[in-house]
Amino acid sequence: MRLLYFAWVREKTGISSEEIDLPAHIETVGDLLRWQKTRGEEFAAAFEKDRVIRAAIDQTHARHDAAIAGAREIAFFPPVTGG
Amino acid sequence: MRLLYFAWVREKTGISSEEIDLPAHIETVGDLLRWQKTRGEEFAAAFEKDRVIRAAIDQTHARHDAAIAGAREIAFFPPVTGG
Amino acid sequence: MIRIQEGDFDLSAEIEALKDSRTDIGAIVTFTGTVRDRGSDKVIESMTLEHYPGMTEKELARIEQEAHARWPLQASLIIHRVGKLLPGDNIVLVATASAHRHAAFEAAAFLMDYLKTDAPFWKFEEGPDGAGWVDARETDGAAKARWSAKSSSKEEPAST
Amino acid sequence: MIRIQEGDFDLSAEIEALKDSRTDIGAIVTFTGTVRDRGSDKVIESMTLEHYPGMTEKELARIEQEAHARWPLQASLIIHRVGKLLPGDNIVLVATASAHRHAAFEAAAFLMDYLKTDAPFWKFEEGPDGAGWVDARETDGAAKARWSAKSSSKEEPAST
Repeated sequence: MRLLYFAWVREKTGISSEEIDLPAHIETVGDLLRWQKTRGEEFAAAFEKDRVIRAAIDQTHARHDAAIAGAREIAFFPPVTGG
Repeated sequence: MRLLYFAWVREKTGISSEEIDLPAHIETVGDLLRWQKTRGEEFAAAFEKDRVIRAAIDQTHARHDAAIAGAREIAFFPPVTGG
Repeated sequence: MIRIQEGDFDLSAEIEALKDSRTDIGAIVTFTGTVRDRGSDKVIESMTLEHYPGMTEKELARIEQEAHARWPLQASLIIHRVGKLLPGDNIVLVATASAHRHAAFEAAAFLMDYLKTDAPFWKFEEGPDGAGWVDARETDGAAKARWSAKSSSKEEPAST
Repeated sequence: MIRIQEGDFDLSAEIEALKDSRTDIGAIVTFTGTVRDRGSDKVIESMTLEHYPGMTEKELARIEQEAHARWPLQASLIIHRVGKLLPGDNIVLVATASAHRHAAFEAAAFLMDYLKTDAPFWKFEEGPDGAGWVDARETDGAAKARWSAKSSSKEEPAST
């Protein structure tokens, strides 16, 4: 699966994207957010405020309780500030 | 006093402006509208639908019950349609 | 700023002049009204705009002042053309600049609603089915009236 | 129509292209968002716009489609710049064309409100007091929410 990071989530993780095989127990966006915190210092810092972090599954906004089964691309980012 | 006419009021009266001394009994815009109807065929036609005709005293919108004392310029026109 | 003119206007040039190199503006809204090739039931070949010189400027200035009193605007512009126009031609430009987008949007809509009911312009249309003065629409009166009932966005939280 | 680009845009040229020589348009509303030289409490020297390529286009297309479903629009345009911008620079252009002015006004405001909450753009500001990512505003969520409570102008009587 492809994971993407934007804005301060990207800055804190130190990477903008990665290809990764997720542990089988991860079923929802929320599970994935919690798992991210366990991936070392940078990821712990990036996902500390996991409540404010938004996610998109295959380029569509997804809630934290959304199932990730079948997803090819999941992105994490702060609330948007364009316009 | 100067009287001005615009749009179809102008077309029907056949004049765009005139300098005129009003009879002393004319005190309001409404009085003036009623008097206009007595000024021959063209004016009778122009002011037939006097309810829809709008007036301005010295370039400010005025109601039919507005007093005309002291006015230098009174204009008559249909509801506006700009923009 | 107010202008009555026969000639056309250029949107980019007008907005550049409105901004005047300022860097504290966050939002610019423009409304451009154009001549449509048909009215409610007939084809329109040309439209002629008549106005009341003197009163027009006075009314537009009053309306613009009222908008500035209601919303925190940094600049505004009203240009209205007069004379003979063809379908597709520009008739009117209203532009508002503010730090915040809702103020700019509301003020521009307000200016148009008031202009439509208060500014002394009259449209004469010509087409294959004849010619005549455009009737005023009751909906324009209703559009203006909504600004009396509704409060301005001045009290709302700031948002660009 | 949707465009994401680094370069600037020209308002007149974009609106001419949007009109595409049509003569059935009566009202064109544009919103231009520009970089302000200060945030709530600090001076801004530059702003860098990051976005999510692919999702951005998808979200903007969805928002535009929603606007066309709600209002009788003849054309619409969203241009959003990315990369490094300076105070006074254009950030975003939203334009709507309709036969009627209220549809054009409401649709443009709707597009901006949805863009502000749904389109994946992020602003990074730099200035003498430091640099940082711009925080999202709660008021933007409220601005979007008003379109759920409010009915569109589609049912209102026609008015140019």
